[in-house]
Amino acid sequence: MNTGLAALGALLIGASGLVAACAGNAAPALADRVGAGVLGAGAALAALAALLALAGGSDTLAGGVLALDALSAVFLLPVAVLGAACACYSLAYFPAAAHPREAPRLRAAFGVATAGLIVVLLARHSFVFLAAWEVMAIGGFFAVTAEERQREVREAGFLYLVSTRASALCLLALFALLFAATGGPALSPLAPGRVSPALQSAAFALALVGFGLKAGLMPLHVWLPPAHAAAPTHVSALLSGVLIKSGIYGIVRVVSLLPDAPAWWGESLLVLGVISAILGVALALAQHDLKRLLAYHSIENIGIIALGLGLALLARDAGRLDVALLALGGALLHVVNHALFKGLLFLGAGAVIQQTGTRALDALGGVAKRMPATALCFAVGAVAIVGLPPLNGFVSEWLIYSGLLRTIAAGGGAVWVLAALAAPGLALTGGLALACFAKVVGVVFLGEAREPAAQATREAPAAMLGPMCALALACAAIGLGAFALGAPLGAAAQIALGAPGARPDAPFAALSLLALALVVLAGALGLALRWRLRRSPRPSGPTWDCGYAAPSARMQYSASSFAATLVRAFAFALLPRARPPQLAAVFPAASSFHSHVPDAVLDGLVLPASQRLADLLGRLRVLQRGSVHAYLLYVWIALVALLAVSGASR
Amino acid sequence: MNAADVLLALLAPLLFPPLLLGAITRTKARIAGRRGPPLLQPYFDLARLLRKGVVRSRTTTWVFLAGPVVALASAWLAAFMIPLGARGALIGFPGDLIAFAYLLALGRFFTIAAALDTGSAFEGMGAAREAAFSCLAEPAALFALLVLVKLSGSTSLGSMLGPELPQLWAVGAPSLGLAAVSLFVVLLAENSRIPFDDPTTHLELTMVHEVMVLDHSGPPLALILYGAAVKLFAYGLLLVRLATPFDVGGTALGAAIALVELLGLAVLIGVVESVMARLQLVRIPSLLVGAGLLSAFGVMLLAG
Amino acid sequence: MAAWLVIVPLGFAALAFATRSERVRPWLLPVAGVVQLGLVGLELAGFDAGLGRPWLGLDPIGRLISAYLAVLFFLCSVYAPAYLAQRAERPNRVFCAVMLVFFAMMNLIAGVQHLGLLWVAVEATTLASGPLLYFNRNPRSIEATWKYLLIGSVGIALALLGTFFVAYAALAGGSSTSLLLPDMVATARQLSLPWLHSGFVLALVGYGTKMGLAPMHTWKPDAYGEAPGLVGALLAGGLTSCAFTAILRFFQICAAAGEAPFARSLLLFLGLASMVVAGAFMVRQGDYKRMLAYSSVEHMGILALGVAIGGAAVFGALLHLLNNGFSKGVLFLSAGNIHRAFGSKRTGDVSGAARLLPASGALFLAGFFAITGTPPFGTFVSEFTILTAMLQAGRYWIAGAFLSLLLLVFVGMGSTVLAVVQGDPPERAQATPYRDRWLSVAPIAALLALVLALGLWIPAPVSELLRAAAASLEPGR
Amino acid sequence: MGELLDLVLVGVLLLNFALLGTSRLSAAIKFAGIQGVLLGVALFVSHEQPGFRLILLAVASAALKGGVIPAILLRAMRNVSIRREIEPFVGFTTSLLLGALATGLSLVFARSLPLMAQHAGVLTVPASLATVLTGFLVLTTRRKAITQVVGYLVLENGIFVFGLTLVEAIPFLVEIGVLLDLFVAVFVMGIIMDHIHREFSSLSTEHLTSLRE
Repeated sequence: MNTGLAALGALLIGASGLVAACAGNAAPALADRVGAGVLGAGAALAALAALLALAGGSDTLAGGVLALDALSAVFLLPVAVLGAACACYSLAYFPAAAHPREAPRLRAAFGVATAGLIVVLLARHSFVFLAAWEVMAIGGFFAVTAEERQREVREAGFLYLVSTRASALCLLALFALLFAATGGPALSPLAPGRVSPALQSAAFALALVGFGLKAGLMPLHVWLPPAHAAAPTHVSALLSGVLIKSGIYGIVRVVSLLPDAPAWWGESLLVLGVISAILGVALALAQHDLKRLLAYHSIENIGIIALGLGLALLARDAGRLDVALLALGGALLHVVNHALFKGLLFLGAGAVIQQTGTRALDALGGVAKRMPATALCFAVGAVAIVGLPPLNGFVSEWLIYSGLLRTIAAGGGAVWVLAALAAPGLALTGGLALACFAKVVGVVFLGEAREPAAQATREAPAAMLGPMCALALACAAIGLGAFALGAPLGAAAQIALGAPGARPDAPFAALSLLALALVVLAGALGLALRWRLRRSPRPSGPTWDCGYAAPSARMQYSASSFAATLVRAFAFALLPRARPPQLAAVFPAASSFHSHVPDAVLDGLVLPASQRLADLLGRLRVLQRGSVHAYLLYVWIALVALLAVSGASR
Repeated sequence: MNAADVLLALLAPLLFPPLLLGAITRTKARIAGRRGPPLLQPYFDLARLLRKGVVRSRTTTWVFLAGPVVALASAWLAAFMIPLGARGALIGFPGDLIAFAYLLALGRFFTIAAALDTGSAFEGMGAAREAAFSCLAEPAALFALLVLVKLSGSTSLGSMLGPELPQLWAVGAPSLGLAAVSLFVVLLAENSRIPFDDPTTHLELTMVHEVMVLDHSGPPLALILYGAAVKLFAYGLLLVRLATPFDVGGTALGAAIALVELLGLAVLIGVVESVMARLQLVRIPSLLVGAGLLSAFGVMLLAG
Repeated sequence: MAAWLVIVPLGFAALAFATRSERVRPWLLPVAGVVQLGLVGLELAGFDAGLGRPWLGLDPIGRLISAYLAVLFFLCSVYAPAYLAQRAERPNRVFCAVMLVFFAMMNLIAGVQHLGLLWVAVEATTLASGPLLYFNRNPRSIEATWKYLLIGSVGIALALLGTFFVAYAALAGGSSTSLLLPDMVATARQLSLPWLHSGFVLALVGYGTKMGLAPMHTWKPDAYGEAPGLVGALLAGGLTSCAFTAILRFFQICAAAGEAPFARSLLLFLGLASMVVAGAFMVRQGDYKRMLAYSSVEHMGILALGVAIGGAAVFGALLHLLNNGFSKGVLFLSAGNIHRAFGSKRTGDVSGAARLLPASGALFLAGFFAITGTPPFGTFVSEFTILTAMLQAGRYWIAGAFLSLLLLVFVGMGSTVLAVVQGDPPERAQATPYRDRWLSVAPIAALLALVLALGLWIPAPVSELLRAAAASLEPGR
Repeated sequence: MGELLDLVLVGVLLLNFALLGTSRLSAAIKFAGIQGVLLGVALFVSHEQPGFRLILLAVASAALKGGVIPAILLRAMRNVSIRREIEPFVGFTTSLLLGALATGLSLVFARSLPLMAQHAGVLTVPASLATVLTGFLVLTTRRKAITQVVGYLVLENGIFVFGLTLVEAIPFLVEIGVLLDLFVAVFVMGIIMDHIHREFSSLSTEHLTSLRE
């Protein structure tokens, strides 16, 4: 019944674009509303199903081809929430009236991709899974390339398409392997010892690459930043918020199918996670483009999630079920949280971009004064993503941390060393994320606009503010309502770990109380200050600039300069490129400073390598020069060669 | 712990911190051969500031005021997590050391935001430095705490620093020693003391923390100074408890001893500030990384 | 029944040749298509006039191929009038008549049971398709036709020698031979192996030339590049499949003689070679019709690979034959429309097809996704089946190569296709007369629907046909 | 009869060399024609008591290969009034050497295959293979389109020679079909050559290299 609900929801969401089209492109506004409405209805159904499933009502549909259990539900819930939020947001952000040609296609692609994602979460049959996966990927492709008039968008789209196909081929191999091993397409847990360990490891490796490509684990992340930068912002929100999580879901699901996991699975996940987390956030810190910055933060958060997953696997092998539950619970909760606050951040960024017309951090500034509500929502998202109390990010990171700490406290073995390195790594990640988002909030929303053109004009419309506020409230709710999380997280984690009845033993109530205390204390202090300052004059006079006569907005600390120290500290990994100003004469001419941090993997490895390969293959073209004599010669060479082979085989 | 202890644990973080600032200033003055301001001068300053009016820049928003408030609130909560003496942490639960670190991080986040809110190049500079240095300080602190976690097998500050701390010293003295040293370095860095930052300098270009609050005045500035003191108190309490692990039984007595030790720490800081020069900014990261490696080494000693 | 499947189109060919009106003539093609569909329906229903036995007759493979050909030809023939109306400047009498002869000969290949006659039929298709290729009557098409005829004929000649060798193998083996497939299969055990091996190699190279397996594929890009999209669809969908059938005939004999492993090793080699060559030449391919030709080479490679792996892969290969044919139909016909509208087949001059020709552009893109094995299209199912069989057979390296080549092909093809479909159309294109019409798009959509249907659900009779045909290629099972 | 057949086949082999050696286009065409006629004779002499259908087939093939097709080619040659020389990629001596090599190889290859008793002593199989290879040589080393047709013709002749070994096996209809196909092929090629000449005013295949990567 729940599964049916979810499937119905998926159906509605997938059809939303079509329905809207039927509503008619003659009345674009109407079509927008109808599309969003249908999608919203489907999302509501899906969300309801997810909640029911989390409450313990897992069931199957169509003879087990589709099924909805707590594990799927944890991933399904944010899909529904964020999907609806983005659909509503698009009413004002990407209306058909403004984009008569693109909007209907985008609407359809958006719905199809979301529906495909939902079916991926429900599928228990390899063909259905792969089909839904590909539908999701292709729908995502069309959503990303909605504005394919721009060359940059086309290139990003192609990169996305190629990497998604690479991942799909890995999954094809993976499921073919399972099919060959089990003799059936059903995705049901293997009996221990049924399949050889080597084969299981091969399957896991394929899953790691295939799903890792989709999730954006370093170094498989190359497609992610360009695609997020190119896509319309609400699509970026969906991509980064939930779509890439399908990769995480896949890894968890596959691991839950394979009974006996050797240690290296968990170790590789943990190490990849730490690398992704640290390098992801370091690269984010170095970005000049608001959306690329957020995209790199997705890589960081995926890394944190992978870290939790790996720890959970290792702990399960070591028989520390409590640690495994903490780590996996944290990872799963972080999946939900990241969907909420990253969605929120992208939507906020979209509002800013729409108002100011630029994504360049070094042009922005002072947005908060014209868009206070947007600024508040974005700030909430920032605090949440940095993992600070009292918001949701803190809870999930806390769970993963305490998993690590318990491992360390227990001591012994390779796990201990990894954990002892991962915990400070996570701390470093947290510090860098703090620096990065302090920078974003400060540079975009506070101070003054650095370019006059980038001056925000007015607050975002209600259709965009509404979803942002909803997401911000959700972040706060999870942060304050942590006490309610134990049961659902346990329900989901025990499926992945195959440990029925277990639930993470964490002082969720204490976390709630702490958050509450913080809110109350800060609130009280704030009110007291308000009261004290009630009679003090309105803001007056310029900022004290230490005696400098004519301060201008251009003199503010820019995003790049804010990050400079840390970027230099991580130069060994980021390989920044800077063009310093040339001061030649006594009275030097006007000069400029330019800095840029390339993506080491994409610009340093993937693109050159593919160029090289293409050139190499190009060499073969001399074989096809148009001479019919040569062609006939090939025929004879083939003949003689095959005859020789067959003669030799005798 | 009984009502009196609770009251003590509640009041100490509220009332005691400014005294530390006073002690430090006094020590430095004495070493410099001056008499220096009275020990209670910080309290007077706070009272004066609270009575003053406020001048705010046109550039600023609500964030400008939120900064001091959140910083102080989070610093208080953090301070409540450290036991006064062997026992008697007001807040304590498994894994609270993470909460401790993240509360202080929250304060930092808002302080930085408030600084950037003014749109001043200098405050931006300070904010950038604050962010960068704390990034490096945090892993160092965590490594130091990991030593305690490994030895005590617990993840709650209250029990890690609790009565059985002496036994831990008996087991892992070298590691704990290294941890204590690196914690001291972190303390100096996080509370912007020499050699990392000179609270009394007048050259904005070299400031870290002070330059971030240039535009604050009146009550908000008071909150900032007070919050900084509370933060120093929290770190100091953690450090003295780690460094002097003995347990005298009774909560109140233990608390009293701890506070005295804190004053001692303040004097020590004063001495350090008087005998050392401020580091070049570019050299600071390496010092923090060094501290981190120190405590990491401490952890590695416990491997296996 | 096989005889009628050949005679009826020939009759229509004569009719088309006799018809005077240029505008009426093209409509004979769909009529013939419908009639053929009816005949095939009767045949599948079990009705059989035993004319032409024992030389003609439909075994499972023949039944499958003739049914497939009827469907493919019908949809192409529905497209034909719209196309020929576009090309009113050209007389289409020869075109229509020869196309029907060509179709008849393909049916003969499907229905023939005699190896000698099989050869005659294949050579006849070569000769009949010559005028079709030459429809455009420009230097480039002359060159393409010349190369096609010469290479094709030489290849076919080798196939004839191969046929003779196999016949001699029977004599040398001490048994008489009639070159009738059933007898050959029945007496295969007595065949003299050296002659059989050499004969199979010759037939493989000969018919492989026709099928377009690398390295005998060289005529393909030229021919497919210059032929009208309609002809391209019939060549890439129909003729290659017929050549594959011819190879399957010889494979049947080899398998019956217990020499399947030998034949498989050769097929495996040629299959991988074809995929490699196709992938290499598709990268940075600036001409989207030549790109389709290389894609055809690739999929011929996949067919060979499927038979080479054996087991479930044979089923997969036969299914892939249908999927590939229909997808190729989609691609060639929509590419033809795009070519008409933009007046060029260089990606440099063509962009924004989705804007200028919403339907054809979308179908071209969809065809790309279909041919690259994207679920839920049928190609995915067939490729999945082949891959699974590879893994079950423990041929992991081959599976790895297979997948990486699929990726390479996807990259190469994708960049070209997207360059054609995305972006803004150039100004010149606005001037050209062609825009999407109902008749020039609906057949393509129908073909696409077929591929999709094969992916979602294979009807019982079809899967029965496939299974029977696969079984006849797997004597062991 | 074996000796007689061998005699004919030796003639066929000699004609191969003549073909490779000659520099005159018309000569090459005529040699191919004569070879065709010899094949008819060979078919006739390869059996003790040739039946009616054998005779018919012999006559038909002799007529086609020795009469019709050379006529077509010569006419085409005259129409396009091309230069009468064969323009080879490799010189005539080299071609001859290659031809000799090919003949030798085919002898070896034929020996490696288990021949039936009645063919063991006879030249049939080697001659056929040698002729096939000669046809291949002409196809790949001669520049003019028309010479390539000649090469194709020789190739077919070689296969036909092999056909001598299994006249019983191959039905009459198929033989006729083969001949018909050959005829149509040459006919169509003739038409195409005509067009080639009209477009490029030359039959050299060098103009036919515009389709390339």
